[in-house]
Amino acid sequence: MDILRVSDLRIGFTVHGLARDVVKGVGLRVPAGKTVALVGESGSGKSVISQAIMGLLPRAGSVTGGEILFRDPLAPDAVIDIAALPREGPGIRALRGGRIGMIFQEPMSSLSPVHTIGNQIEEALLLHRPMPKAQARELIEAMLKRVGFKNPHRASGLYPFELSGGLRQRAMLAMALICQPALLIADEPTTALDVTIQAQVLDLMRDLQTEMGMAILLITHDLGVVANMADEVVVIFHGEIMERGQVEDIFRRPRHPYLKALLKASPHFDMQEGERLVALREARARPPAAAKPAPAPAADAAPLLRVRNLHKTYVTGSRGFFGKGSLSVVKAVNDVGFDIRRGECLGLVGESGCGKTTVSKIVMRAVTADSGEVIFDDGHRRTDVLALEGEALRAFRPRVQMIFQDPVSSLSPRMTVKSILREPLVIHERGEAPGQAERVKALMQDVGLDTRFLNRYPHSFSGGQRQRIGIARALALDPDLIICDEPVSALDVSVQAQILNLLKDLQAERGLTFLFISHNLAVVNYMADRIAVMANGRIVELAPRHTLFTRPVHPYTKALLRSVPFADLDRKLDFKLAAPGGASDDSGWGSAFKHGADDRELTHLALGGGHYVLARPNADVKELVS
Amino acid sequence: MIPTLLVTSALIFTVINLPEGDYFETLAAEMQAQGEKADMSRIEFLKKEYGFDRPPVERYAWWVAGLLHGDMGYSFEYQRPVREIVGDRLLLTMIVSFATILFTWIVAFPIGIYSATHQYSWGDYGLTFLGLIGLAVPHFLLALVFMYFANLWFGLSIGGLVDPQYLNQPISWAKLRSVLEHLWIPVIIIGAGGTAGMIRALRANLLDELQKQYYTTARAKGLPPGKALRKYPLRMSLNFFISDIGDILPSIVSGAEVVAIVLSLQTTGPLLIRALQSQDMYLAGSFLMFLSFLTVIGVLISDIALAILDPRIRLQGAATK
Amino acid sequence: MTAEQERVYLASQWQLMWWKFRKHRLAVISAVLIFVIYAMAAFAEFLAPYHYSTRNTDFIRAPGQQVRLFHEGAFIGPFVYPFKLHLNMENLKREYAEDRERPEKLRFFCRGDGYSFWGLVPGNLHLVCPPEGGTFFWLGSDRLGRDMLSRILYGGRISLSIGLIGVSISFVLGVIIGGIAGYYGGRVDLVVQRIIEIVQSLPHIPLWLALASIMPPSWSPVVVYFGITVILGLMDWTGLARSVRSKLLSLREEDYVVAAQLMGARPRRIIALHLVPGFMSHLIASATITIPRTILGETALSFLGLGLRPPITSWGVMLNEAQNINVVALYPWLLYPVIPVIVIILAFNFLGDGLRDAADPYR
Amino acid sequence: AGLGLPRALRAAPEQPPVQPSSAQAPAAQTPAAIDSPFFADRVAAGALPPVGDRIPDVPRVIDMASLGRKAGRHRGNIRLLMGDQRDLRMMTLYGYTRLVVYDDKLELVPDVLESFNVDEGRIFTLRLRPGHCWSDGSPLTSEDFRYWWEDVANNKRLSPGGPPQALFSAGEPPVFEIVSETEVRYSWKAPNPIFLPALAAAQPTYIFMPSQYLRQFHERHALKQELAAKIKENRVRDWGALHERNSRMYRPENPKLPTLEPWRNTTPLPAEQFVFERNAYFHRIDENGRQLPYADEVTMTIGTSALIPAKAAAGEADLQVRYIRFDNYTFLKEASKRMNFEVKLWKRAEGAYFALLPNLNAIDPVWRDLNRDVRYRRAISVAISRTDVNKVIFFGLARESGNTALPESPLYDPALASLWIQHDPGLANQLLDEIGLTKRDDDGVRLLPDGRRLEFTIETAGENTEETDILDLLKQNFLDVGIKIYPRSSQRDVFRRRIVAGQTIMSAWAGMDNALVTPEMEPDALAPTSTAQFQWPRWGQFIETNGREGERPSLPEANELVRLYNEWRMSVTTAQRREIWQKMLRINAEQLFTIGVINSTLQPIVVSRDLNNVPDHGLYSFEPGAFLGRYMPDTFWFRRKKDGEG
Ligand SMILES: Nc1ncnc2c1ncn2[C@@H]1O[C@H](COP(=O)(O)OP(=O)(O)OP(=O)(O)O)[C@@H](O)[C@H]1O
Ligand SMILES: Nc1ncnc2c1ncn2[C@@H]1O[C@H](COP(=O)(O)OP(=O)(O)OP(=O)(O)O)[C@@H](O)[C@H]1O
Ligand SMILES: [Mg+2]
Ligand SMILES: [Mg+2]
Repeated sequence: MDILRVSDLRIGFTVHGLARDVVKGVGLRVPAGKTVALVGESGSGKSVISQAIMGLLPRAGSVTGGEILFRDPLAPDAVIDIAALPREGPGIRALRGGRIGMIFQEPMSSLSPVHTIGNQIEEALLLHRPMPKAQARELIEAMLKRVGFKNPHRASGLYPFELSGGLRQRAMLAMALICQPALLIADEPTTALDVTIQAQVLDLMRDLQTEMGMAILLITHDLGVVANMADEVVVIFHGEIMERGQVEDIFRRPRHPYLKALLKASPHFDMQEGERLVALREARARPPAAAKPAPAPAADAAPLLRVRNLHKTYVTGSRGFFGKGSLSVVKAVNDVGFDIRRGECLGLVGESGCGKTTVSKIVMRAVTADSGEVIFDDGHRRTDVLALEGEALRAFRPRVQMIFQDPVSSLSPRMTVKSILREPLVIHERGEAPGQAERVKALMQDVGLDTRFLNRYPHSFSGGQRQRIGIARALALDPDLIICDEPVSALDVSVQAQILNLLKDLQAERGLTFLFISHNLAVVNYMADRIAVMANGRIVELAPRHTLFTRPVHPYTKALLRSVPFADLDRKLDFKLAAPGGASDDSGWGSAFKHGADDRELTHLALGGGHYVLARPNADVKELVS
Repeated sequence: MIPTLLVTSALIFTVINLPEGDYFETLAAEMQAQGEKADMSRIEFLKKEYGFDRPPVERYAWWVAGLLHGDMGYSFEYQRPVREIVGDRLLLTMIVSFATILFTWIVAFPIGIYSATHQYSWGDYGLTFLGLIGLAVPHFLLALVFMYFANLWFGLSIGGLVDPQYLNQPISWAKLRSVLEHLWIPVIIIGAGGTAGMIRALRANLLDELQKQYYTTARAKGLPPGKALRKYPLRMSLNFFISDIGDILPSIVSGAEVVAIVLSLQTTGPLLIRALQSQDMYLAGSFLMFLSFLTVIGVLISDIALAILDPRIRLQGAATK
Repeated sequence: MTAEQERVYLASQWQLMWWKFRKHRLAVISAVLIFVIYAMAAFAEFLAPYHYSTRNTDFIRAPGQQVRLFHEGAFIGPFVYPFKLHLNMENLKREYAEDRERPEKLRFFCRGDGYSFWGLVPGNLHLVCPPEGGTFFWLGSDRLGRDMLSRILYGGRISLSIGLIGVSISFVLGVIIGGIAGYYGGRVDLVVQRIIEIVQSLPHIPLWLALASIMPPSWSPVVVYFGITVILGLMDWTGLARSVRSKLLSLREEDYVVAAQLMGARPRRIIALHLVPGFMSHLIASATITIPRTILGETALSFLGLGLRPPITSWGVMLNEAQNINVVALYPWLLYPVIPVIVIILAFNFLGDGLRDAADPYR
Repeated sequence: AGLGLPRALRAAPEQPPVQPSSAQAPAAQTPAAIDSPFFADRVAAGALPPVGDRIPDVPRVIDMASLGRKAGRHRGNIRLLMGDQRDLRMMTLYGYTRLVVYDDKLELVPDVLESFNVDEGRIFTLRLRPGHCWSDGSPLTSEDFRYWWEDVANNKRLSPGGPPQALFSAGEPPVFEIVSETEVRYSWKAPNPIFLPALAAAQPTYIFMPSQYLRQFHERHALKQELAAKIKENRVRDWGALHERNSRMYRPENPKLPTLEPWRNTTPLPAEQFVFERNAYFHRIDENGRQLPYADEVTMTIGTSALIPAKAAAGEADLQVRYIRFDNYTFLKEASKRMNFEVKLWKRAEGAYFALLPNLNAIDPVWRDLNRDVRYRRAISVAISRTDVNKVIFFGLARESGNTALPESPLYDPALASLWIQHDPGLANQLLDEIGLTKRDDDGVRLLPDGRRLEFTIETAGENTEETDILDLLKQNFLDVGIKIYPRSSQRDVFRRRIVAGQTIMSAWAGMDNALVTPEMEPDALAPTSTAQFQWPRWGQFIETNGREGERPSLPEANELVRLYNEWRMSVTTAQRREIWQKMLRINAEQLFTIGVINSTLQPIVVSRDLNNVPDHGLYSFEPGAFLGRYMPDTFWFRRKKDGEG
């Protein structure tokens, strides 16, 4: 029985009075108890389809044809055409949340900033399953626990802005799952999650599916996830279905060129040194905007960025206004230190919520560290970044740029893309107006966006498109160092390949340096020279890329590597491997990596070849490695 | 807070004393306008009696010292301690002001929400139009027209808040009833302008918030639009409204001065204006200080409310920076 | 790509807004109306049949004279019937009756009361003039026999200019000060808050009274009024500042603000380009509701013996003169200035709506 | 008719004391007193003595018939509307109970006094009515006079400036004697013609106080401890303030203060409505023996003055003159068709309802010299079209006249009233040319000798729109003779201050407050005598302060006026006084120190149709006669019961 059957769905948008078809006659079905993966290029209309199913199309959009038939397993005889229901009528409302759950693509901005997540989840629960509050509370905490919150009780009292990107996504998940809908639409549900949590969450979805026969429409870019989760796959390109079939058929016998390209474009661990990803399109080769004298500094020269002993704690908790309530202290960053050499790409991976964003924001001077030192040294001058003030800080800004994890909220909603991209140029008075316009166009092309989109506002873009705008903006000023916080999480593999190649080219051309934060280990593997692994606010292991992947030492790193889903039907992942509460739960770690009774601080032990691991100072190195 | 109040008190004192002359001169001028003769020696005598022969700084110190002890000074005109005079009118003033505020809210909120959710419907236009008329006609004129016709058609007594027979009675149920019967005119008149303003502001803010993703999320949970709206966008758009609370508190006490004069309401507003015009300076000054005290409190309350409303404000500093 | 598309894709943000605005019919009409009203005020000398201070003591408190086209069924062009005055000595009322016998034709583009256009160019050309030897009080006359229409036309000049200066001042101040407090937060906010508290608790009425008494009497009423509006503007920003501040306090936590900071944008730029636009709807709404307040603000001021005084004319002054039970009961045409006030307020509000929508990215 | 001089003042020393005049029946025929049912309960309960014991042995009998009124009955409540708490004093005016009063013929007759004697214009013997009581029942005796003279007027704390001016003659206070319990005598070395008028004034000089009541507040009489307790309780500084506060007879703010007026206040401050109740011990009765006042109560409701016409039109007042202006007439008249009241038109009795006052003490020398030039003042006067003003503002019902005595006054001289009031721009131009102001600028405005334009601000106190309207009318008149004026109004005290400081060149104000003058009245308004005279404030100040402040008058005519005034102060006979008055009036009319525009304007008065005895025509002025007081509201009575009354 198909729970959802979409046929010949057409959706159009009107922007500046120009109508445009975004979804052009899409048909798909979701059978009961099965998972259907919807994959496709960024901007191809996946989210729009899911919004249409929920009856939540944005104002500018409307269903121009086709039908969306929903058959509730509880009432299998009634078939409802969602497309024909009145927009805010009781009919559609009964479905939303209760029968059809939805996880929005951008978890970071989909939650109300002024309500605690507990409150927001509870609302959804009580709306569809009335029950006493206490019981609801329990259910919610149980659910929070299942999506990977370590301390569900505390978490339910937190506001979204107190959560890291991944935690927010998990809260969204909890909200969508709590009502146990018949159909779950998950739009990129795990982009912000590290692989161990991802495994855990996917496992949870699977469990619920088997428990209740829930059907899942899974929208994702991660072919690994597809391979591990989906029963059927639908491939969409530019609003049209390219291919559709059982997961076996799709992976083993791709027919459509796009699909083939897609499969090729995804980075994997078996890539050769220097091998290039095959993007569908390549970013236009272009001359560097500002030719830089790039005398490659000697390898032993001072690192471009030197970070030492960073500490940052947050005080959160369900606070009463006058300071009552349970306060808790989160050590978001705990004694973090690393170097990034000029022209190098340092990967930073780690559990979601372990403090990666915080570290990068400290380096960017967007967050004040409690203590620590950040030295930026371009070979000419040493800058103590944390001590910069006023005009000096402003002058320093363009040298380090950041790609934000949340592409929605980092773009001014009331500026057109053109203004957004031009802004850094205007601020730093780079060139005249026509020159700036040219540069803006070039940037758009670099990130694979149509220059015709320049006049649109951020909200009218797809998740991946927005992310690319963020990337383009970071590139605009030709910085020395770019901190990429999940730069490609919302991109399908083909566009991802294009972007990654672009970044690599830039690195090669101009000695650009990256701090590359990602949950996608394959991507990190492709990009990074060295990789730092973070857990619980600390760097637990740091090693050259190859070393790390071949000879991981720290149990957390090992768990991480174990949890990577491969886009290979033969290497299916055992979701149960991920420890409950995440692999960062040190109870499962060897004693050498934990605080012992002797109260001695853990230190970074050098294992040689630039390989460090966080362990007890007296631990035996050999033992660790073996 | 204390420094603020000190600065304010100094400013108020200066402002009140800015016009040349003093109560006694005004008194003399007024008597003369009446054809009466002012006995200058008597006026000199009174001046001395109330310390007007001493430098203003000294009087200021005196006054502030009194205030600190809760002594609001003495009214020349009423020949009674300020506290008693104001106290007498306070209750009535607060009734009027509360009623006005309630009226404003009760009318403005539903209409504002309606206008925002039904943007450009006939209802939106019609209500906007009505509200703006309330804004466009000067208060007194509205008052006069209202009163004239209320009297012509319904035989209501012109102006005033109670039937004359209750004027000097202590507050009683009957009196309260009479107050309620008369309340609607001033309430509508005073409320008209504010209501229109609030409707417009609420509508504008709501229109913005309705676009936010979190509202979509709420709807995706299956919340009925009304409920979703109240819980999410409305709360966010209340920001402007909450930050105005600082104004509400003092205005509850002072009433709408000018309208009150026109309608001859026995509220504190006319008292204040009268005191200012006749330079009855302790009455005016102390009452004004009372108002600024309330402003300060109001601002505090509004800050607290803002912080409750929006955790980002509450947790600022601690959280991100 | 069609030409139309091409045009859209190349347009600037302002152009886009303009196109959007143009589609808002009511707003466009309002804008035109506002323009027309301003133009009328600007050319009051020419448009008004009389000079605003011309008195006709034989026609005191005359009701409006209808402009007619047909006399006894025959079309003879725009004309009026002259008034016959009857003094009712019983209740001391001037009663006017139309003399249906003698149609008096209006004159157009004619020489009439002399004026000095904008106080600069002397002239006497009028669009309409009263009939030769007759009167033309289309909207009636006031207690000194002055033409209401002319006074309304002239009155708009002050109401629509000086009053708005106050709004602009308080607006600019409110946004800037509130913006700074909201953006910086912390100690700056604390200081600004205290200043706001002080200014806010400085009562307006005594200040007005005080000002009235210290303004040198040799100043012309216009200058005095101008001074008062400016000072009012300087006092009146606190409410707006507080709402701007509180809104910015939450907005500044958004990532896009951080992003702008990381780009090295100066606070001024961030406030103006990133934060304030997010607050535009509220600003526009509060601007459009402040305008009527300032136009009418005079009436409150005059009540306290401040504000404009005759012979200077403004809508507020006229309404102030009409605030009188006699007028309400007997001479309702003296209330006509309410109409332009309502019209201009509605127009400003609908214009505001249009602007809001034009700036709204979601529409 | 019958404008005879008050007999008292014609009196030779030997003549019998002045007895109540025409309006009063001979004392011998005093009818038996009739009490108001209002007190029936209290009398029955023994809380009040019967009316016969309450009125004086010789009450003042008002003969309604001879006044052209009807005797009435006790009943009702007269509702008044007022704009301000200070209007409480209106009740003291409307009550108009004084030792001596002006009667309907402007003669001074005894009222509270049974009779009085004047010898040589300097010895005054006042006789009280035996058995006359204050409203609390305590007797009114010569002790009350003594208390005032010794314990109040001559007490340093209570009267730091000494006794009031009216008690000085040639700079000397009187000798005060108690002749008997009901008789007191004041004697001066020189004549004191202002003494009796001061006692009869609308705002009288009180020379007695309810001593029995006030003693408790007086340092000399009260027990120290009790006094201290009272001071504390009332939160006043000392006993002086306490006494002062409790002893205001003019403004009946203190309900406990005994009074002699027809109604006594029962409501303490502050209140929105003051209820006055009949004075049980009032000393007047009608010819039938009914104790006055007829109306048992008066309620005074305080509200916004601007609303009073509207409220009156809604029938909320039974008797309303105050705050009703001429331009409300039409509205009220129309309303009276629906409501139970009528509107009468009385006449106002100022010398000029509107006058221009050139400031002879302006600091700008050029303007000052111009203002002092009589030709200039005359030019101003004849430039004005008074007919226009009358027609436009007053329906032609007022009188175009200079600022001088009204026809109703025995001193009226039609020639003076019409001197220099013709509208004659030619003459005005001629006069101005004569002065030498011949040069004009392009606008036709004349130029001053120093080249400035002959343009100036005429300031008003912004009391009403009529002032501005009149000025607006005058503006054109003046422009016709090459003078440009700017009307400007400011607040009353600012206005006053600027004039005194000489910053104002010309002001607009009313003319003589009292134009119903008799020779017995002080001609102070006609000569520089006070700072409050806006045509010569500094000269007035000079005279007022005996040369300590201000400037010595420098115009011969002004000095002549001062001289005449001083002569009047020493005069003994009416004939002398009349002659002085006439001279002063003439000088004023010729010199135009104040340029009157219009007088005898009409004053609407709203009277309930049920209220009897309110004259159809009357003169409305503060002085003489205390607005309504001279028409004795205590004789007004209600024809029938009002709704809602028991
Ligand atoms: N509100 C909107 N107004 C106009 N165009 C829109 C709007 N929302 C989406 N679009 C356009 O519709 C197309 C499909 O968007 P959609 O969000 O469905 O893409 P997607 O497949 O989810 O991509 P991604 O993987 O990047 O999230 C995009 O080209 C986008 O620009
Ligand atoms: N403003 C804040 N107030 C309180 N706690 C915060 C705040 N921001 C972050 N945290 C907490 O700090 C920790 C680290 O957050 P951070 O955003 O650096 O994680 P992250 O490594 O970027 O995770 P993710 O990969 O999920 O984005 C989290 O536990 C988060 O809850
Ligand atoms: Mg999407
Ligand atoms: Mg993060």
